[in-house]
Amino acid sequence: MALDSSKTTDFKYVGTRPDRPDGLDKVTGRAKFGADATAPGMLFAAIKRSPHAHAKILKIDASKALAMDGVKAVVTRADFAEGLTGETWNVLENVMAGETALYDGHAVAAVAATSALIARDAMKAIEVEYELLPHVTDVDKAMAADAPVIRAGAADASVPEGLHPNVVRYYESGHGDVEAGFAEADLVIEDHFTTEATHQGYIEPHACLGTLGADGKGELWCCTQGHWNVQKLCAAMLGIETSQLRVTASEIGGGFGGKTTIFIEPVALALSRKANRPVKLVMTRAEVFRASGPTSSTSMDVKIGMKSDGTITAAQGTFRLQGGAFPGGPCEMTAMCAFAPYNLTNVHQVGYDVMTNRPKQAAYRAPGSPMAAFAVESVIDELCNQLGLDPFEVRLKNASREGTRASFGPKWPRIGLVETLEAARAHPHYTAPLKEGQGRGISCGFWFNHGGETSVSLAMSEDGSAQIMVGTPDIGGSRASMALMAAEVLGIPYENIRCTIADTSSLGYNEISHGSRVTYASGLATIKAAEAAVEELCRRAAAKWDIPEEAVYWEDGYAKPSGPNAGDHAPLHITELTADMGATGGPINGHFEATPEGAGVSFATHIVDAEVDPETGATKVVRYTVVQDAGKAIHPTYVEGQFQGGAAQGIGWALNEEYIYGEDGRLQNAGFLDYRIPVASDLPFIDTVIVEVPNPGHPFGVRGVGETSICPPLAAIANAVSNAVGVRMRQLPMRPSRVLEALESKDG
Amino acid sequence: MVDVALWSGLRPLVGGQDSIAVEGRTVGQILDSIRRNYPALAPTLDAGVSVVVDGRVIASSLTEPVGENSEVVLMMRLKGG
Amino acid sequence: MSKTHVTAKVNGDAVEFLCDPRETLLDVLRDRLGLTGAKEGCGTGDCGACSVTVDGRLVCSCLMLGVEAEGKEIGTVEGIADGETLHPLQKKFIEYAALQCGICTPGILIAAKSLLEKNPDPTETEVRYWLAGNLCRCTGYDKIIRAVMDTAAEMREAS
Amino acid sequence: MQYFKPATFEEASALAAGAEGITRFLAGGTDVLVQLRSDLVTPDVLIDIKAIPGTHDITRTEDGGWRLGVAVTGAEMSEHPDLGRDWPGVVEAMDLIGSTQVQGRATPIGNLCNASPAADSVPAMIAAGAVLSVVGPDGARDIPVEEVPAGPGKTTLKKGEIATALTLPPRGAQGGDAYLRFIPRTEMDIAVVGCAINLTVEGEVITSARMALGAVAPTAVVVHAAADALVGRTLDDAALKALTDLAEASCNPIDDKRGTVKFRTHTAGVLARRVAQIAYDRAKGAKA
Repeated sequence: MALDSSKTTDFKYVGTRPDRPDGLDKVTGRAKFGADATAPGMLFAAIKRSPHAHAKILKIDASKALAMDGVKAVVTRADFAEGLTGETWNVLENVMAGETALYDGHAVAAVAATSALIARDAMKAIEVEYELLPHVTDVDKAMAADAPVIRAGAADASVPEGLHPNVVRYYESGHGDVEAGFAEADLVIEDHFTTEATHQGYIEPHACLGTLGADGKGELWCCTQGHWNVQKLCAAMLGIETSQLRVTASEIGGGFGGKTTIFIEPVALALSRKANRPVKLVMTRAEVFRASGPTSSTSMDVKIGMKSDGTITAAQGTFRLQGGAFPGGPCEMTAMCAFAPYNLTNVHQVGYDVMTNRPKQAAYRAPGSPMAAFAVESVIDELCNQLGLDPFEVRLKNASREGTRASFGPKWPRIGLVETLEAARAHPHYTAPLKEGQGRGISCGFWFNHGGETSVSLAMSEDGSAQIMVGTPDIGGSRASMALMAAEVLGIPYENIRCTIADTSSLGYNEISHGSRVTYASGLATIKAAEAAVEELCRRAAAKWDIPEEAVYWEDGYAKPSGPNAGDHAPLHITELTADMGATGGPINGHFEATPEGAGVSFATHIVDAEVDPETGATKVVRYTVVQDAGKAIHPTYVEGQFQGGAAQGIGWALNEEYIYGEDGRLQNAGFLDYRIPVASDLPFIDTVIVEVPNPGHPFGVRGVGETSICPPLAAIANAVSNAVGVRMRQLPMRPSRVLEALESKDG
Repeated sequence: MVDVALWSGLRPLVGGQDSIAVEGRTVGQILDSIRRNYPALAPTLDAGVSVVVDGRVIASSLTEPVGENSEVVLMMRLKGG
Repeated sequence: MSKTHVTAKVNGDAVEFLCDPRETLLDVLRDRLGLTGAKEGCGTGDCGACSVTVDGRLVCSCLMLGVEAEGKEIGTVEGIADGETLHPLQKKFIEYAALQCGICTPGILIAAKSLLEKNPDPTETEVRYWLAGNLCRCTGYDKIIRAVMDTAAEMREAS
Repeated sequence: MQYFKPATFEEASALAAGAEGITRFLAGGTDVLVQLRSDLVTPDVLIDIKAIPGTHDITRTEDGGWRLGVAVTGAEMSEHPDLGRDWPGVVEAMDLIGSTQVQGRATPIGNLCNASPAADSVPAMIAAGAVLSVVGPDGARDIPVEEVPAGPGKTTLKKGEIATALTLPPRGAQGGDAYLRFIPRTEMDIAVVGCAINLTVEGEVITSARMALGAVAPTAVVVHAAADALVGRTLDDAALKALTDLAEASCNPIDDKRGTVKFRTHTAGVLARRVAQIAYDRAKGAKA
């Protein structure tokens, strides 16, 4: 009997807003995050980092550190596996420098001691001799002919000949004939845009507690978005078997992509192996900024042609991303997302991934997409202004729809862009009057979303309650969403289900919580696992009634007989089937393992009002509305939370956040004082509208929602500010001095 | 034979064609055919690609079926935050 | 290096500990007293995740030395519920989904409680400025502000 | 690092005078602990002065001014029922520093002795004519606030000297002060530029004026010429223009991560206008 609970309407539990299962722990301080774990005999570690942007490591002398009371071990690159290749080598090289320190903050050695203070003192006592090398931190300068080469031979086969060795990946796509398209246009605008590197800014610094013995068996506790990935990478770097390392994901204090990779975990394990004691390693905030993974900075050129009726005739974009001292700047994502909202006959996009002497970039919420939207939606806004066209009409006229060809190649399946545009246009925000000094901006945004390897296991208890083990760390309330979906299938109350994030020894492989995949993929797996349990429950009922399995169906927590062979039996409640399950065939479980490939893309449209102080150039966001397609909102409150959080991060990116490097190649603002994320008094309430265009690839229609919300804000705010001051803002962040200069350029 | 559309960065590697015709009933078979018949594309496949089949982005599954008339587009592998 | 003996009260309970003068109150709470509710987000007073009260005054425990706690009454998130009865703010934060990852939540609860004790009827602006030193990266603050405002309203009605 | 908690200023001064290496006094600790944590300054001797009697007191002086103990915090100043009526600019300047949490610990005297060019309370104290009292091996002395900072991170206090209190003069009738700063966010930033003005008026006419700027030079700048520009006049457009020019001309800032020379100079002028208007309105009787 194949059970299929697919539906997109008439839900009992899905779409309600129950309390989250981790709520009580989190409001009482009991929830255990990365730095909250201890172990008997635990040591504390500290990492020695390069103060130089680019330097050959001549000598590391740890003798003074090792001579200190309480110091138990020092590790350098020599304590890690050799012979790694590809991205695993890149990650190790980033975790602990080999021959060369590649950026300010690059780890060169680490020490473990009996207290955090001793570890810090010992770290300072490690002496490193460097030979300084020329450095470059700017993306355009790193591509110039005279730029120092970060690492020769790092470029892959995609890079055309003749480019600087710092250009390590290249992407180009498109269709039609853009030159012919531009020739048809009534107005063509081409502009240059830049954005600065920003950091995910999670409030919890990276933290872990590792134990590894000479027998090659280890335990690791850490805050991560994906502990199977941590397991795989750490095992490789320490030369142990993957399965011998059990990794447990702590509660995670924010990730936003930044905790999809590793920075300190192998170091704690290497120290532990050497000292034969558990080792705790916690980054300071300055280390988080200097040596974890911010997003790329960009340099972009976008050219769009439009007819006077608003039809886009051609679009072309060149996107240069600096990804730090390693390949990986998501230039192809930037290029693919750039024109995704529009149905274009002629489109061409090019991406360059460029290395610089900066920390290895990591994913940040829809990696690469927000910057592209900033450039593209700014040009569209300018075209609308100059042609006197309504920005919604133009976007609707050119919008991607089911069956139109995406800018990156394939035809679109069912998508919800038009629905978000229409809902945004109908929102009272769009027609509310603006005050003097205020401007309004809108923008669309797009993100792909992702499926990925997923395992979920569900176990019934004798009392009819259920436990679900999922392997995707809960970064936005997903335990509640999983429990809601399981409740829907099992027909038991949400409160009767406990969802746990299983460790790597308790469940099969799970890809990282990234790509907005959790509610989609773990949700799908949870539904399938629950369906498997329901099938078994029906089988047990059939056996009790002595009727064929096919004659039993499941409804609202009851097995019920149906069909001609069913006979007349009173429905059996789930508790009646689980109570004696040990005697009727054994424990009742369900599980599901797959790589679901039906992640639906998500589009959003944002509206923002910004107010600019004409004397100082200071910008305040005074009203903000997010409209986004969620496919199906499993827990609408948490969907709203994702919308609001993404918008807030986008506001920071647009206005005040940036990595500031000095001429010496050192990061100048490695703290929350001068890396200015929005504070409570900076923001208005953020209004949300959930649009639901079901994703055919998910049983309940879910689309990932976590990332798309950060795609439109940069452009929407830039458009609002540009409209407020009457000058196009082409550089982010729009710090006050930049806005003031724009105002002066207008007056002068 | 299935037509597989290439992103334009790949076209120089296959003599300027914007798509290539290969055998295969699944994503895996198609990728194998590409690897066999167009070795210049192998490093790209190794670096990671997604295959879009009739608008569905197949990120990693090799067993996804591909029909004779399916629209198949190669795409660089997606990353997420 | 010699350590200093310190006697204090934490959430009403007498505690004593030895600490190095360089250790912060936050280090002491977390590493010596096992109270890990207060979090270290920055160590420099910029994020508020380590907020506690000292003799009723809201402070960052990362900006106070452990030795300075001598004779003081410290209040942490572990002490704001009354047995199994949650503080109204704790209830509202769960109800409003005023937390996502939850790392900033202990500090925000302590700060918000301190606000409502001083000002039972704050405006939205007052709540936002009072909490400006408590960074949250997940929520955009929207649901946090609403939860605090609604708690204030409910506590006013109840009193 | 050695930690001491003396019971008297004399004891504190003797400790400091006899100490080797780096000595720091600990009041609110909001700078000392950040510097310790960031490995900028690790004192060898740390002298906690909060146990000394009277250090938390805010008291009226005999002549009607105010005396603030060395450990008085921003929060205690903001909560005081009368201090802010006399010196709203000083209280607001202090209140702008850091978060609510920081206000619970940070002190204006610490802000002064930390000697950051961008210290918010310092221009306000200068404009108000505040005086710092210190004791040291050579006895007690009073120093006008503007003479305390000697450069970024440096003061004119001698080895063994310790601040004991801050005195604000009597407000007097028809006076008002104000302070504004520019920051990129609404809270939690270091001033890009700060400006304080303290005025007295008779009717509409300004009878005295003191202005100070922060974050535009190595130490807070006293704009002495502000008195020439304003005294004897009403705060009309010409006066505001003169003040703007004066403020801009008084700047000697640097380009750094928080602001450019150009932006700081321009914004000093903008703030001067805005602050003057608030101080003027207050002097004429508007409530703070």
